[in-house]
Amino acid sequence: MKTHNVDSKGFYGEFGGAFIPEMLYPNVEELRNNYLKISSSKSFKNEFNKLLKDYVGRPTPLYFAKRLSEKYNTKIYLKREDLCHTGAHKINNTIGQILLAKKLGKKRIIAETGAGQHGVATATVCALMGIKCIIYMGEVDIKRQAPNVARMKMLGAEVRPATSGSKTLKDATNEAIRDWINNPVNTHYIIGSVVGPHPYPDMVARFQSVIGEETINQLQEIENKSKPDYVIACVGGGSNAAGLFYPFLDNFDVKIICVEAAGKGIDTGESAATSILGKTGIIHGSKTLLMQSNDGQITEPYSISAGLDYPGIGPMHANLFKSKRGEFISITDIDAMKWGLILSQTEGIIPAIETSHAFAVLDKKKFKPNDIIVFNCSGRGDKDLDTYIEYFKL
Amino acid sequence: MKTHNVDSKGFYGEFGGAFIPEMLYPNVEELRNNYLKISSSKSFKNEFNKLLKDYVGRPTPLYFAKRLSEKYNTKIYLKREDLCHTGAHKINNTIGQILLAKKLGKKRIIAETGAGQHGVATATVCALMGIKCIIYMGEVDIKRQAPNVARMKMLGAEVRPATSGSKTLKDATNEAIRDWINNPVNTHYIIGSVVGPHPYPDMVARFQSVIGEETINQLQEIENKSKPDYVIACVGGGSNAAGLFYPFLDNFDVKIICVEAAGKGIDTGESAATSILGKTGIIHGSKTLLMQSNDGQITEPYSISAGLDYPGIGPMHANLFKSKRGEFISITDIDAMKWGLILSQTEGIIPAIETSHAFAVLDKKKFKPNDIIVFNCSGRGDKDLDTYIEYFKL
Amino acid sequence: MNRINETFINKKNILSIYFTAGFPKLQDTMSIIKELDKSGVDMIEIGLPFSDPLADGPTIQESSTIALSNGMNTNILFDQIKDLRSITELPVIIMGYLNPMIQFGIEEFCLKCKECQIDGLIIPDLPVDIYHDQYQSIFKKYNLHNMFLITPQTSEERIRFIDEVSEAFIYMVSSFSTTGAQKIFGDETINYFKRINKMNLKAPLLVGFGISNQETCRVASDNSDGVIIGSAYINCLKSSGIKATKKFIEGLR
Amino acid sequence: MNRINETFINKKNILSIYFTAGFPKLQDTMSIIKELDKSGVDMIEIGLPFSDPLADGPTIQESSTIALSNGMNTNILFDQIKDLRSITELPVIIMGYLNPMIQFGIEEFCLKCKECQIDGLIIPDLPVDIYHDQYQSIFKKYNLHNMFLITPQTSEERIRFIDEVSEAFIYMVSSFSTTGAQKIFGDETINYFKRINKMNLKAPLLVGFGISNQETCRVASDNSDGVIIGSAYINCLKSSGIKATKKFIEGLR
Ligand SMILES: Cc1ncc(COP(=O)(O)O)c(C=O)c1O
Ligand SMILES: Cc1ncc(COP(=O)(O)O)c(C=O)c1O
Repeated sequence: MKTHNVDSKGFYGEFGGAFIPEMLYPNVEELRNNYLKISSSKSFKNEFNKLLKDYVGRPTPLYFAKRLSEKYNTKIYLKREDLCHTGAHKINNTIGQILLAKKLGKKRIIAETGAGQHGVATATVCALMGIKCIIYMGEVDIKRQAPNVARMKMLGAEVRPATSGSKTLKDATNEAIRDWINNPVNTHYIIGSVVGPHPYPDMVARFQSVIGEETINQLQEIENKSKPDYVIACVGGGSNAAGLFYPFLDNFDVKIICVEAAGKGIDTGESAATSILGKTGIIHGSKTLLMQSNDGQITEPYSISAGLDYPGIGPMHANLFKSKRGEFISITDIDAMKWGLILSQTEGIIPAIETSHAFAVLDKKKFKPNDIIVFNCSGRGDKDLDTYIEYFKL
Repeated sequence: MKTHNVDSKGFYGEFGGAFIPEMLYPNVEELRNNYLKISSSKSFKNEFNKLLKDYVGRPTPLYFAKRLSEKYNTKIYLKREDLCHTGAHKINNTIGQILLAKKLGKKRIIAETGAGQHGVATATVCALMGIKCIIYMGEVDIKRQAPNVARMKMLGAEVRPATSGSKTLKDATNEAIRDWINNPVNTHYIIGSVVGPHPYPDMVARFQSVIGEETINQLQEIENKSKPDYVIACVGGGSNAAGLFYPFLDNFDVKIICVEAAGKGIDTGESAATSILGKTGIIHGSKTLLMQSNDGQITEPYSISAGLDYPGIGPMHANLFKSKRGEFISITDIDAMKWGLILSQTEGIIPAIETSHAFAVLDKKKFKPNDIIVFNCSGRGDKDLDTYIEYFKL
Repeated sequence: MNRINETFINKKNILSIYFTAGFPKLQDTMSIIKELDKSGVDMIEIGLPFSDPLADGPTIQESSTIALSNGMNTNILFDQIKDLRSITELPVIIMGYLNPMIQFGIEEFCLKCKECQIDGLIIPDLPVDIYHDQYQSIFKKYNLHNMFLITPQTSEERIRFIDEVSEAFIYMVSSFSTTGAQKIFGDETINYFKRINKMNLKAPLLVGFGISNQETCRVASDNSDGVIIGSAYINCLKSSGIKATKKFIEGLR
Repeated sequence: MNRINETFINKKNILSIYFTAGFPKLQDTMSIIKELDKSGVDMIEIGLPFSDPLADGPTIQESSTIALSNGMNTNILFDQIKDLRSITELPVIIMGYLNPMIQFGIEEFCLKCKECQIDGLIIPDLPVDIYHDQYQSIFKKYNLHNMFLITPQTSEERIRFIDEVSEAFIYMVSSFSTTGAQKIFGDETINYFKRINKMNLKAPLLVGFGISNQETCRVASDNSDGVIIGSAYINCLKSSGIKATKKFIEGLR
C-alpha cells in the first residue's frame, strides 16, 4: 500500500523535498539529520509531553457538540485546540521546535507570521525558555493584526516588518529565510506550518500529531471506537489539518476533508483555494501546489482570514489532493463568517475565522446520523473580534 | 474549631446573610432551598463535571514556573485558570449556575459584568444551552471593554448599559438586581463572584472549588504532597480566590494570601483595597466589608483592572480578614502592570491585569526555598491588551 | 400605638406620599412636608437617599443621586426635621436602606428618630427575619414601627409571619417590580389584591409601587386601606416644583 | 566546452556582472548587455526576475519587483535576447529561480537558452543533489552549464561533490548572507577564501555576494579567479542609469 506519509527523501508522492539555496543547506541538513533522533529520544519526549500537559493544557477536550449535532442530525465532535495556551494549535509545534533548537544549541529564534498566531506561539516559547526571538511579519499584517503584535511585544519578541512584495505572510517568510541565510550558525527558524523544505513538513506534522493521537484515545473513551468517519480541518499551510489527520493518513475508513478559503469566490481573483487555483511549483523550498501566474510568479492569495491566505499548501496536502485521498472543499468569506456566528450562538464557542471555514462544510455535505465527525477547532476567535465586529456591525 | 466556611444561616462569622428586599425573597429562597440539593445530586454532578472537562477544558494544569522559581528561589506553581474556555475562572461558576437554572426551569438569564469576563462566561453558557441572556454592564465599562462586549454580542447576548451612578460594575449589579425584581419567576440571576445574598457566596465558592480540589490532586502527583505552603490569589469579589482556598480554609498549615488592588495607592482616594479602606456594611444583599463614605454611601473604587474595582469583597474574605486567617496585601497599578510584563517575559504567559496583582506579592514577601506556593493564574491578558499597549507604549 | 396606628383607626382610603430628602434642593425637606400637610395627605414618607437604591426604579434612583450630590446625608436630614412637629401632626416615616443606618449606628438612628418624633421606618433591604431577631427590640424602645413589604410572590406562610411582626401596616407591592409609575393595573394585580384581602390580616394594607393617577389610586384603595405614591410625586416635583403639590394631590382623590 | 570555460582558460581576474532583466525599464536588456560588453567585463549574468527571490538581498529584490511590474517575463526575456550574439561574444548566464523555469517547462527553457546561445544557468534554489539526479542530463543536451554556490558553512565533502558536478565555475558566496553590497571583507571571510583555495578544486572559483568596490574586488580576485557583482551594479543603474556603466566598471578594476 502506498503511504500518504513522507518518504525517506522528504517527499509525499511527487511533492516536498528541499529546494533551498546552498546557503541554507547546512541549517536544513543539521535539522534533517537530527530531528528524528532528537524528537524520538526519551528525554525529549518527556519534556515535550510535560510541557504540552502542564503549559499548553493538553489533552485538549474532544467535545461533543450536542446542539449542533441535533441541528445537523449527525454526531459532531470538536477537537478543542482553541483551548491551547495562546489560543490555537500553533503552540504544539513551537514547543517541539524550541526544545529541538535548545538541543541543537541555538541561541536565537526567528519565525514568520501572518495572522500573528504563530508569532505569538513562537514568542511565547522563547519567553518560556529565555531565548531571543525575532518575528517577521508583513507590514500590512502588522496593521491588520494589532492585538497579536502587542502580544508578541509583551512577550519580549522583536517584531520586524516585512516591507517587500505584498507585505504579507509570503514576504514575511522570505524575510525570515533571508535572516536564516545571514545567521546560519546560532539561529533556528521555527516555521509555523507544514510547509517549507524537508524536514519541516514532516517535523511540524509530527509535533502536531498529538491532536490526532489524543482524538483516538478520546473517541475510544467516549464512543468506544478508535476512529471517526470523518476528520475535517481548515488548510492554510496545513498544520492543524496534518495534526488531526496524521494517525489516519493511511486508514481509508477515515475520510479526510480539507477546507480551503475560497475568499470572495473561486473565480473572482480574490481567493486562496490553492488546490483548485494552484499548480505544481516551488515555494519556500518545497515542491507543492501553489497559486502562481502562468509565468511562475507567485500570486498573492486573498481570504478574510489572515491565517488561510498562504499561496501554497503543504506537500502532504498537495499529495492528499492529487491522490484523491482527501476531499477538498472551499468556503467563501461569507459562509465562513456566517459559521463563526453559528458556532458562537449554538455552542458558545467563538472560533477563529480560519476555523469557521471548516464548520461551513456542514452546509455543503450531507452526513449520516451515525457518522462520527471530528472537526479540528483549531483556534479561538479573540484575534478576529475586530473583523467579526466590523462584518456583523455588532 | 471555628470553621471559615459558611454557617447554616449563610454567615461567615459576622459577615454574609441575605439583606434583600422582599421582592427578591422568593427567588433567593428558591435558590437557598435548592442549590445544595441539586448541586449534590448525581445527575447534576455528572453533567457539571462533564462540561468542565469537555467544554471548559478541565483540569487546568498546575504548572511549575521554572524560571520564576529560580529567580525567586522558591517553588512557584501556577494554577492555569487562564486556559479555561473564555479565558478565566469565571466559567466554572457560570456552568454550575446555568445547570442549576435549567433544573429550576428558568427560561431567561441575567448577569452583571465589569471587565466583561463574567458577561462573556455567562453569554457562553447561555449560547451552549440555548437560553436567552441579558448582560448588564456599566456604560463606562462598555466603552472600556469593547472586545468583551463584542464577544457577548457574537454569543447572542443582549448587553444592556447601566446608566445610573458611576456607570460601572456596582451600577450594573444594581440594574441586574432590579431586573430580577421585575422578573422573579422565569429568570435566574447569575452572579459572577462570591458576593450578593446568601446562598450566592457559598454557591459560587462551591462551583469554583474545583480549582482547589484539582490543585490537591496535582500537587500529590507532582510533589507527593497534598497541600501547598501558600495559596495566593487576587480578590475582586473573591471568586477565584475562594475557589483556590476552598479546601484549605480550615487547614492552618496552608497560608492564605489575598491580594487586593491598591490602585494609585491606599491613601490617594483612588484605590480598591477594601480590607484596608472598607468598613462593615451592606452591599448587594450581603453584610461584608465595603468602601463607603462616613455616611454609608457606597463609594466608587478605582483600579487599573476592571475586574478588581468592586467596592466590596465577599463575606468569606471579610471573615478571613477579620479573623486574620488570611493575609491581605494590596498592590498598586504600577506594580501590577510591571508583573504583567514580568510574567509574560519570564514564563510566556500574559496574565489578566487582575491576575498580575497576585504575582506582585513575590516582591513584597520573602519565601523559603522549599515553600510550595500556588498562585491562581485566574485569567489571560487578551482582554487587557489595550491597557498594556497604552501603558507600556508597545 | 403611635400616629400611624391612629391614622388607620381614624381614616379611610389613606394617601401616603413619598419624597426623597434633598430633592430637588437640599433645603426643600420642610417646605415639602408643609405642602403635603396642607394638601391633605394622610401620611408622609421621607426618603433618606442612598447611593445604591436597588429596590427603586429610575425615578427615585435619580432623585436620590441628585439629593446626594446636593449634599444630603443622615445628619443633615435629622437636623432639618428636628422641628418636624411644629409643622405637621401627620404620621411621618423614614424610608431608607440599611447601610447608611448601620453606619450612623442603629440605636443612634432610632434615638434621633424619636427626638424628631418620627413614627416609623421602611427599610427595604432589612428582611423581616433579621428584623425580628436583631432589630425589633431596639425599634420598640424608641416607639418606632417598622413596615414590611409583600409582593405577589410572597407565600401565604410568610405573609402571616409578616403580619404577626408588623405593628402598623403592610406595604403591598403592586406588582413584580421596582418602584415606578404605572397607568393601570392588570387583572393579575387585582386578583392578587383580592387574594391578600381574603386573608383577613390583622395589619392594614397600603398599596405601593406603580400608583400614579386617579385610576390606579381608586383601584388600589378599593382593595386595601390606601395607597403610597412615590415616583409620580417625584416626577411632579421635578417638572412643576413644590408649589404643584396641592394640585397633584387633588388630582389623585 | 563553451564560452564560460573558454573565458576561464583565456582570462584572469574575471569580472562578471549581474543585472535584473526588465530593470530599470522593460526594454533595457540589450542596451545593458551592449554597455557591459563595451565596458570590458568578462561575463554577463541576466537575472530573470522572480516574485520571491529569497536568496537575494533588498537591492536585487527591489529591482525584481520593479522588473515584474514593468511586465518582464520569461517569454519576453527570450524574445529580447534572441539576437544576443549579434551584440556580444561574452559568456552569458541566466540567473533565476526554479519556479518560473518549471512553469515554462525545463526542457523548453533549455531549448530557448540554446536558441539564444546562453551559456549557463545559476538557479539558487536548485540544490546540487536534485540537479544531479534530475536535471543534469537535460542541461547537457542543450550545452548549458549549471553553476552552484558554496558558502563558509558548506562542508568539505559537499564542496568536493559540487566540484565534481560543476562544469564551469563555482560561485563562492563571500559570507553568510543574501546578496548585497559590502565595503570590506573581514578576516573570517579571507580565511575562508584561503581554506577553499587550498582545496585545489578542479572548477575555477568566482566570488560573489557583497562585492561593491575596488577594495573588495581586489581581495576577492587575489583569492579566486574573479568576482561577480550584482547589487552594486543595480545600485549604479538605479542612481545613474545605463550610461554610467563604463565608469562603474572602470572604478572596479
Ligand atoms: C486558528 C488557526 N487555524 C488555522 C490556521 C491555518 O494554519 P494551518 O493550516 O497551518 O493549520 C491558522 C494560522 O494562523 C490559525 O491561526
Ligand atoms: C481574570 C480575572 N481574575 C480575577 C477577577 C476578579 O474576580 P474574583 O475576585 O471574583 O475572582 C476577574 C473579574 O473579572 C477576572 O476577570
